[in-house]
Parts: sequence; structure tokens; C-alpha cells
Amino acid sequence: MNDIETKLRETVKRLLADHTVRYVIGWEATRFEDKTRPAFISDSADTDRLVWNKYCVSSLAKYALDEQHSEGKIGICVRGCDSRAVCRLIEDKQLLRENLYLIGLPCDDKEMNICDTCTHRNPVIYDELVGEPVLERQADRFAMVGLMEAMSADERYSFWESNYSKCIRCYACRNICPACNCRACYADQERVGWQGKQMNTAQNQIYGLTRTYHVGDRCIECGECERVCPMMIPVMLQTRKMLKDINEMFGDYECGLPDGRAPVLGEYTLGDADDFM
Amino acid sequence: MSVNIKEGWEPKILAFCCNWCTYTGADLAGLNRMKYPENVRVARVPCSSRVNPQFVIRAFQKGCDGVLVCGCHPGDCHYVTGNYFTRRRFMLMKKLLEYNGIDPNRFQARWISGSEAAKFRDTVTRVSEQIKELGPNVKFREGRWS
Amino acid sequence: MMKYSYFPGCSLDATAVTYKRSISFVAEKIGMELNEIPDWNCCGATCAHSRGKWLALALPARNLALAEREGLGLDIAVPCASCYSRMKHTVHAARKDEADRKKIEEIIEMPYLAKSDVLSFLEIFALPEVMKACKEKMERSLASLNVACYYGCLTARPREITGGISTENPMEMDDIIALTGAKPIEWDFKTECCGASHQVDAPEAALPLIERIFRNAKANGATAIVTACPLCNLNLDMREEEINKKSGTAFDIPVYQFTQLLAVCMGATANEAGLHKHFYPAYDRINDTLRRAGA
Amino acid sequence: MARIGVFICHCGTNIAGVVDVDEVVKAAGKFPGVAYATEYKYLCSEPGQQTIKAAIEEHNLDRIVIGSCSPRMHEVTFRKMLMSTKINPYMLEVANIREQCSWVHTDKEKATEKAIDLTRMAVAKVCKSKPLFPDSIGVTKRALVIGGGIAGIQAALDIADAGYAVDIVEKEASIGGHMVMLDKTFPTLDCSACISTPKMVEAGAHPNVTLRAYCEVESVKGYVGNFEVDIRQKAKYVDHDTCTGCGACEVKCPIKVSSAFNQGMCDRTVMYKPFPQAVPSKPVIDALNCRKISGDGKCGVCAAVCPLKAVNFEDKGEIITEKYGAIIVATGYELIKWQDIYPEYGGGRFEDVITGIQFERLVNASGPTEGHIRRPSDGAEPKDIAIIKCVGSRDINKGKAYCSRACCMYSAKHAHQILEKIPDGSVHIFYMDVRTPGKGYEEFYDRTREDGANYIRGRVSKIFKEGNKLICKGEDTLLGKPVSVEADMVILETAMVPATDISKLTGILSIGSDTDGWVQEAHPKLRPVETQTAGIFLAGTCQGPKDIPDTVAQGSAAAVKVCSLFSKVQMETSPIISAVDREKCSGCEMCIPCCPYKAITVIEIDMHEHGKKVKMNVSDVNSGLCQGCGACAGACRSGAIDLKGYTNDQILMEVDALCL
Repeated sequence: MNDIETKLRETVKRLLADHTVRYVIGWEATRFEDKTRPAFISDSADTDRLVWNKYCVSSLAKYALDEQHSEGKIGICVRGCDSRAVCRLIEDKQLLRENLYLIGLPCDDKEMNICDTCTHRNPVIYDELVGEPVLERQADRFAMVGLMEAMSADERYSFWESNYSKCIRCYACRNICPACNCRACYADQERVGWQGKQMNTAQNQIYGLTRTYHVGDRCIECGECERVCPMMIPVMLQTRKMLKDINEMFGDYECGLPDGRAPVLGEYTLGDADDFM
Repeated sequence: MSVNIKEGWEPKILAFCCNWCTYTGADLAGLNRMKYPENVRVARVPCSSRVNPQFVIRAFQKGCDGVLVCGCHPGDCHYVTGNYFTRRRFMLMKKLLEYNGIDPNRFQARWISGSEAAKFRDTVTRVSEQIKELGPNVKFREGRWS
Repeated sequence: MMKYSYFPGCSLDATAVTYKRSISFVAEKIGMELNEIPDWNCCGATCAHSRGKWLALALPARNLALAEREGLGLDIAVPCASCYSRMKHTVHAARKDEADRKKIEEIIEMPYLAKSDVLSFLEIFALPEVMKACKEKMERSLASLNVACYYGCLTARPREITGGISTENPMEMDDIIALTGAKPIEWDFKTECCGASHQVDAPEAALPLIERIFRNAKANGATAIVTACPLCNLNLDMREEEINKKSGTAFDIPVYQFTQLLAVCMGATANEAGLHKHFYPAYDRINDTLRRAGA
Repeated sequence: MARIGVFICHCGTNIAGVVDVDEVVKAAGKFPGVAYATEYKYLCSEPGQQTIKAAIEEHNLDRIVIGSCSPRMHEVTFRKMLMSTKINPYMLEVANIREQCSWVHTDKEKATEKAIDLTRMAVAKVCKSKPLFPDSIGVTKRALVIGGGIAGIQAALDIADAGYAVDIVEKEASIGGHMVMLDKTFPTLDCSACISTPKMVEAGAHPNVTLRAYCEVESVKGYVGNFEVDIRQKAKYVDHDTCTGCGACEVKCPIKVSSAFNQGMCDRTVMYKPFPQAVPSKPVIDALNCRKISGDGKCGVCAAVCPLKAVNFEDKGEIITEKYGAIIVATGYELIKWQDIYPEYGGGRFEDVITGIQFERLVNASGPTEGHIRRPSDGAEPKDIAIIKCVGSRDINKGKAYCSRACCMYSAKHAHQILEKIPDGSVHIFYMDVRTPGKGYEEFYDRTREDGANYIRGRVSKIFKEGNKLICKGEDTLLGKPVSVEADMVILETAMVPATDISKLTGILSIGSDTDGWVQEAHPKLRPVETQTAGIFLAGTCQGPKDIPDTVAQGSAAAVKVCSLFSKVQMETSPIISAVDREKCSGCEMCIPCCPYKAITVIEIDMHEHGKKVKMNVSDVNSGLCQGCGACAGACRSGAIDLKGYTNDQILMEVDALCL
């Protein structure tokens, strides 16, 4: 057991005891040593179930959506990426900040590839921070996209074709994504021409492309889509492409920060480039 | 992915044209009896901003060889600001399509005003030539191609 | 940090010796370091760009490339308005168009990255730190001298290439001259053309250009004209007598380089400031003015 | 299953000459949903329409497709025709097989193939069409005129005379605008004040007109027929209900500042009316310069001398909210700030280089010199005067590309006035062209030349001072020689530009403006006083430079548009607008910034979710505001907001149909 975990449990215990929150979303151990799962703690006696270690990788923010209409606050343990997910959901008008109590957890020990390019290891918003802030690191978020761009069009097509040929359309990437918060996803709707339900490469590609466009200007780069993909499709390589373009065209752009900046597709400037035309 | 181009193959090109500028420009090209290739089919929309980028993907999937989105020049939008949104949406969409392996010439956007009949003719002619050169689109296509 | 690469240009050792002497005097006084570019060549002046674009761009480019090769990483100080103009054009072209820059490199067979800026002496002396350094070294005053600051046409034009200085009513030289205690007058021919080299090949057309400069300066009460260019200075200085004779005017306005006045006020002797090297007598006016100011 | 009728028009040989109409009909008959397909020589003709109507009855059709000329041509015709049948007018699609097919192609086989494709697309689209019904909304019969210059006054008086209430909002303390500043008006030389002040008085006294001077429009909500406008009444510090306008306070006010009405050529007091004939004829305090309000708090002379105690230093202004059915924008123009862009004309350093409007005050009997032409620097009468035209106009390098239209004529008028008042004087006019399109204009220009005005064709490159003289150096392009004119005074006829804060107003009103900032008319020829936003009209120079006759004409034209709107009890709105599927909307608000008409708002509704009643936020479209562009539908990821008449389903069907 580590210091932070102890402190985290104490904090949660206190929050439940003084009725600040109705319950807290955190992580708990599983029967696998290297896996944790989301835990929903509503009884202060249960706080010892909470764990904090390098296996606490699942994103928690979206679980709060189940409580969109509830009374009273809920607590969420937020790492950098979780806090940005919360920001995302607040910006997308899906959550109200005042209904949330955010327990910030600086995060520097995860061993996933996706975390190498993390630029916000400390929560960007929180109500209280457990542990000391960690050092932020510089990272080239778009290095992989650059490599892709260097390939020929046909190479790129083959790359995505072979990836999407594996897709089983489980929609896990959508379900975990904090930017995917439509009440009725276009992919679930029974409309002719909207999104074919067939599981073939063409339809999978259409799904991939459309999802990318739908979330690309709001992606918080948590990488959950890639983590949950059972077929190992590098999903975020698509959204990061869009983010790279946005960064190049409209200046530094990171989503899910409490800076009040509108998604680029929700605004325009008279001087936007025409050069693609 | 190589396809044998059928004898006499003609590309199918879909053009989304806004009612107030480009569609009017296309009508004017007709009034002036300008000539251009037959392979462009115009779908009329009130404003280029009505075009959901999904329509473009759908068109490729269903077998279009090229897609054009045309609207009023910036500042001239009948609905004041629509084309500024169009510009952003399709700027990003075009890059995304390219990233996914679609040739940049297959999806193009243009500003054509109601008086620019010649520009409409030239655009359509040029796009048609470019797509002919590229051959039938097989990327993203459904069923019989994949 | 008053350190520059220095491109004197060809006039400075000949017709503009007054400029050269006063520059060295002032630079030494205020601790400005001028590193002359080794092996520099002609900037092309007015001839090269009437021959063709690439010659006009390449000649200054070689000098700029040499300065770059030295590796001092300094901006380049240029006393002559014409050299300044040519070098600015080259820097502008190289920065604006990568293809042009490559082509220039090809012609001069040297790398040229267009990193350094080109600054005229006017721009340099108008910098706050230089102004301050000059102010501290002032020993004498030229109060009672009414000075028409004559900028010439090339220091400010064309605007999109030179940037900064106003094309119609610049004030930089006026501010510098004010340091000497002299009074910069308001007049309207600050940036008119002096005829440049046409004074040699088409004097009948070019002479009136000088005459009207003198006329407007006199009409607005000038007792001296100050320039920041070897050729402007030469043209005005050398032709004044001739104009007076031809047109029956009596202008009696000596023409100085602005650095001469600075040098004088910093304690330079007539020789150090080059006051005896003028065509139109220039020593007495300064001498009288200084005496009147009680120095 | 839909029962679609397909009708292909020959249009004489316009279509049939290139497209094999029979082939198209044959193919169309086989499209899914098509119950009947036929052709006709001229479908738009009366018998053609009868054919369609008969077919609808005979074949029990529920929607139709017409292959003919452009829908921009006859869609309305066919919709009208459907109104007398059982089919809803919006269950119609037109395949454009003339302008976009037969007229632009020569290869018959390929043209026919394309016509079949276009018809198939239309058939596919119409399959998903739904009956649409226009909404009707009430009309508030009160108009708002923004700007109390001659355009606004004229418009307001015409509306008021038609029996409707109208408010004029004017940002200055008096209505009148630029016209009352002018001395005489070309080409008849009648006194500008003499013809405009009666109109001002009439506007002030008209029972249907409410003057709101010293006010600005703060915000506009609503839509045609139902605008709700917040108007900010700036603090006047004088209770105009009590004040009789006796003028005692003005006389006693000790602080003087430069008079804007007199173009800075003399002073006015801080307690002031802009000019003697001001309407309303009551003063306001210029708070910024008032010692009592913005200074050390001492003074208060005005309050002391006011017999009615109408002065109130505590006035904070107020926001007035009013409902209007229509708005006329008549904000006028300003003159370009030439000082910043023409340093070669001295950039403002020379006192005796003045603008045309300053000259108007100078030559005006009620102006600073009581009509004697005296130059500002020393008060001497100038003998030689140079006039420079197109300062800022027709100059893409420094000013504006356009021609300011009125300057040619008023510079001729200035020349005429100078020569009349200074018989031994001379006038030199530098011009590029002389443009005199107007009744009596050319004759006036001729007369001015006969008076002795010296017209020099060329621009002035520099004005400089030598002694007492201003030397204008330029080129006479007819002689091909440089010229110098020695003048005592120079008049610059500067360009008209839109009012400084016009972009703020166009933003508030959601109307367009062109690249120069002028308010954009709906159509440059056929809808010159309408804007793209229904119910908002324009008049006068806010739309572009023009002279007084044109300005007045536009004022009246805009008034007619307002009156015709007010003549209806209820207004029909287009049914082609957006609609929200509340089941799908997640309230993310992505559609809101895309809407140029602010037609989308978020509302809270009750929904049932998992058996619980919950409050949900969803988007809601205001049918009066929505103009049917569909930008929202292009932005909605889940397709919750959709554009009726151009639904996602309809367009996707079209796409699919093309690709078969």
C-alpha cells in the first residue's frame, strides 16, 4: 500500500461521512494482479476497496453520465485524462460541474504506450488533490501521425483497410470515448444510408472515418479508444491526425482544458485558409 | 486493388451545389449554352453548410468516383456565415480523407458565385478530367469491390 | 549591445570621407563596434537593377553571405542609402520566396540564409540605447542652428521593403539631431529625390530637383541641411554654388552628414569631423554656432 | 408505398432536342415507387398543368417529380399548381434536365443517360418527402428606423403618413444627420438647411413618430414581424419632459470644446444642442467634458440658472425595450480619416488643408465664419483655392476602390460658391474623371467651368508649404507635364466610408456587409432596400455612397417595403426550416453557434428515461427566425436536427440513387 492510496481512502471516507458526495467512482482490485476495475463506493466502510497503482487505467468520467439527472453530488477520482474527460463532458453540456466532486490524482506511473505522449499528467480541474503534483513532460503528440503522412496514399489506404478489416464493430471505442456523448449515436440509428450495420471492411471504414470526424475536433487524447479495442486498431491515430491539422491551421489546440475554447468546428474566422480549394 | 477500366467507362461525379450561388451559376452556364462533360450530377442544397460530411463518405462508399462541394464565395453567403462553416468542415474532412488514402482530387471544394458560369464549367471540366485520369474509385466501396 | 557587421560601401573612402571620419569618431566615442565585412564588393547601386533582377539581388547577397560566413550573427550596418536599399531588397526577396533564395545561393555559390537584418545608420542611431549613449557623450551644443533633416528617397522607400520609417514625414533624424541642441525644422522635402546619379548624366533635368530642396529648406528657415547618405550629401553640397550662380539664388546652407554634427558635439576637431572636406564652406557655420552657444 | 408521378417536359425542343424524352419516361416508369410516367411538350403551360392535375386524379398519385427546367425557374409554379390538388405542394421534386443537361451537352446518348440519373435522384428524394405546412405569425405594426439622417427621416415620415407607428433612434442629440451640415445642395443650389429642417420638425411633431435622440440600439431579438429591441437612452442629464429649451443653461455654460457639428472649426459649450435648429430642441450635457460630472465636481452653473430645475447630474440613462415589426437601417456614412493615409497632403499638419464638409460649414451662413470664406490658420480670405477630388476614393493603394459618387458634384458646387463669394479668387480642381450622371448635373458642371474653375486632370502627389502658400504638386495628365499650384487653402473631397460602429450594428441585426463595410442589400438590382434578413430593410448611404436624391428615394422605398409588410394581419413563413428530433437531441449545443439567425435556443423539457421523469435540455428552432440554411443539420452528429425539405434521409437517398 502506498501513501497516496491511504490518503485517497481517507479522503473518500471523509467525503462520504460528511455527505459531500453520494458515492465515489474510483478503481478497485480484481483477481488479476495487473488489472483493476471501476469501483463505485457509497458506503464509507467500503473505502478500503479503493486502490491506486499503475494498473488504474480505465477512464472513469463517462460513468458519471448515468447520473445526469440525479440529485446531489458524486465524486470521481480524476487523473489528468479523466479531468479532461470531465471538462469535455461539461463543455458538451452533458454534466454540470456543480454536481461533481473531483478528487485529483497526479499520475506518472502508468506503463501504457499511450501515456508516453501525455501532456497533462496532473488533473486540469479538481476540488482537492491527493498527493503532490508531478512534473509535466514535453511530448510530440503527433510523431506517429507524421510517420503515417509520410506514406503514400495507397500505403495509407492499405494500412487502414487492413486495420478495419479486423474491426468487429463492438463500438467499445465509442462507448468509452468521453467525446462520444450523443444520446442517439448515428451508428445505432436505423436509417437508410446513414451507417450500414453490415460488418464488412467498407462499412467498418465508414464507421471509423465518421467517428473520427465526429470526435476529432473534441478529442482529449486519453487513448481509451485504443486501449479498449479488442482488435488492436490504432483508433487515436485517426483523431490525432485531425488534431494535428487543427493545430497547424488554427494554432495550439488541446481539448478538454478549462480554457473555454469552443470546438473549432463550432466557430470560424473570416481569414480561415482557402488553400485546400 | 487494380481494376480493369471498362471500355467507355465514365466517372460519376456528385456535386453538392448551394442554391444561391453555385446552382445559379450552373443554371447560368446552361442559359449561355456552355458545354461541359456529362458526368457531373448536381444535388441542390440550400447552403453548402447543409452538406453533412457524411454525405461525402456515403457517396464514395456507394460508388461515386469524385465529389464536389460548391458554395458562395466567403462573405457572399446568402445565409451570411454558412460557407465559413463549410470551409472549416471540409478543410478538415479533406485532409482526413487524404490521410485515409483517398486521392486529393477525388474530393474537392470550390467557391463559385451565381455569375461565374464559366468557372462552373471550367471546374466541372477539370474535375472530370482529373477523375478520368485517376480511374474508378475502389476505396471505401461496398460489396462488389471489396 | 552596439555591435554590427559593417558594410561601408564604395563612396566612403572617396566622396563621403566626411561621413567616414565622423562615423568612426562617433562609433569610438559611444563604444559602438563595427566589424567591416571582409572582402566586400560593390552593392550594385543604381546600375545593377537596371541590368536585371538576379544581378541586382546577387551582388548585395554576396556581401550578406560573407557576413553570415563570418559567424558573428550580427545585423548589418549600412551608411549609404543606396547600399541599404539594395541590401534590403535582397534580404526581402530571399525571405519572401524560398525558391528565390536558393537561386541566389546558386549564383553566388555560397550559402545565404537571410537571417541577419540590414539596418541603416539612421535606424541604428534612432535606437533608444544608441540615442542614450550619444546623449551621454554630448559636450557641446549647436543651439541656434536650424536644421532641415533631409532623409532622401531611399531610406524609406519602398515601404513594403524598408518597413518602419514614414515615407512622407519621418522623424528619426530629427530626433537624433535634437540631441545636439540644434533645432530640427518642420519642412516638406524630407524624402524628395535629390536626382541621385542623374546629376551626372542629366543635370538639366536633375538640377531643379536640388534647387527645390534648398528652396523649401530656406523657406522654412533652415540654416543647415543634414543628410544620411553619401550621394544626397554630395549632390547638395557640390551643386549649391552652381545653383546660386545659375538661378541667382543665395541659399548659403551648408550640408552635413548627421554623424558630423554628432561628432562635433562629442568634441571632434574640424579635421576629425571632416568639416574642411566640403565643397560648400561648412566650417564657419559650425564654428559660429558653437561660439554663439558659448562652447 | 409511394405513388409517384413522373412528368418529363420537352420544353419544345429545348430539352427534347438533346434528351430522348421517351427513353427517360421509359426508364422512370421502372423506378421504385413510380406509379405513372409521361411526357408533355410544355408542362409549365396551362394545358401542361392540367395534364398533371388529371394524372394525379386518375392515377391516385401522392407525390410528383417533374423533369424540366431549373427549379429556380418553375418550382414555385408547380407548387402553386399543387395547391389546387390533393397533393401537398412540398411533395414535389424538380429534376433540372434543361439548364444542367440538355443545354450544356451535345452527346444525345450521354445527355439522356444523365437526364435519367437526375430523374432517378429526384424520384429517390421525393420518396422521403413529407407534407410541409407554412406557419403564420402575427405582425407588430410599429417600425424602428435606426439613424435620423435624411434617409431615416424620409422613411419614418412615409411610414407615419401611412398610419403606422414608427420610432427613430438617433445616436446624436438631434436628428438631421449630414444634410443639415451642408450649405447648399447641387445642382439647384437650394439651401440644405431650409429644405431639411422642415422635415426634421415634421418628424418631431408627427403623432405617429417617436423620436429617440441620443439613443443607440443595444440588442435585437426576434424575427420579422416580432422584433424585440433594447435601446440604450444615453444619459442626457437634462429632463426633456421638463425642459422647454429656453437656452439659458447653454449661454451660461463656462466650458467650451470643439464643435463636432461645425467640424472642429469653432467651439461649443458642454451643455449643448448640436446646432440651433436641433430637433428635439433641447440640450444635453457632454459628460466627458463637463467639469461637474467628469471634472472636479465644481461648477453646476447650468443647474443654477435653469428656471425649471430640469438639470439632473445623476442621470444614468436607461434601457428601453420596445417591440417592432420591421427595422430600417439608415445609419449613413462618415468621411474617411484622410490624415492617417495621406501623409503627403500634410497628414493634418497644415491647418489650411480642410475637407469638403469643413468647407460646407465655412461657407454656411450659420457656420463659424457666418458664411465668409476665411482660412483657418490666420482668418484671411483665401484667394487661390485648390480642390482635390477622390481623396480616399478610387485609390486602391491608400483608400477605397469605389467612387464616392457625390464628390464630383459638390466639388463643382464648392468651386461655384468660391468664385461667387471671392470674385478675384481662383479655383483649381484636380480630378481623375468628372462623373455627372443625374438630372441637371452635367449642366451644373458646365456652368462651373464657365464660371472660371480651372479643372486639372491629375492627382496631387504632394502638398507642401512655402511661406504662406500651400504648393500642390501634381501632374496634368492631359498635358503630360508636372504642375504646381500655389494655393492659400486646399479642400480635400474625401471618400465616404461606413459609420465606424456599423459592424457592431450589422452583428446585432445579423445582416451582412460587403468588404468595405457597407450594409449588404439582398439583391443589388432587384432587392436594393432589403437585407438578407426578413423584416430588416436599409436606406441611404449605409448601403453605399450616394447623393441626397438617391438617399431620399431609398428612404421612401424602404418605407413602402415596411408598409406592405404591415398591411398583412398574419404573415406566412416558409416551411423549409429546421426541426429537432427531441428523442435524439443530446443538448450538446453544437448547432447553436452555426445558426446565423440565432434561431436555435436550448429549452428544458420533460422526458421519461428508465421509467423516471427527467428534465432534459434540447435544442429548439424558432420557426420565425429560421431561414432554412441547414448549417445546423450539417453540424449535428446524431442527425437530431434536420432541415425539412432537405432532410438527411432525402439527400442520402439522392446520393444512393445517383450511384446505382
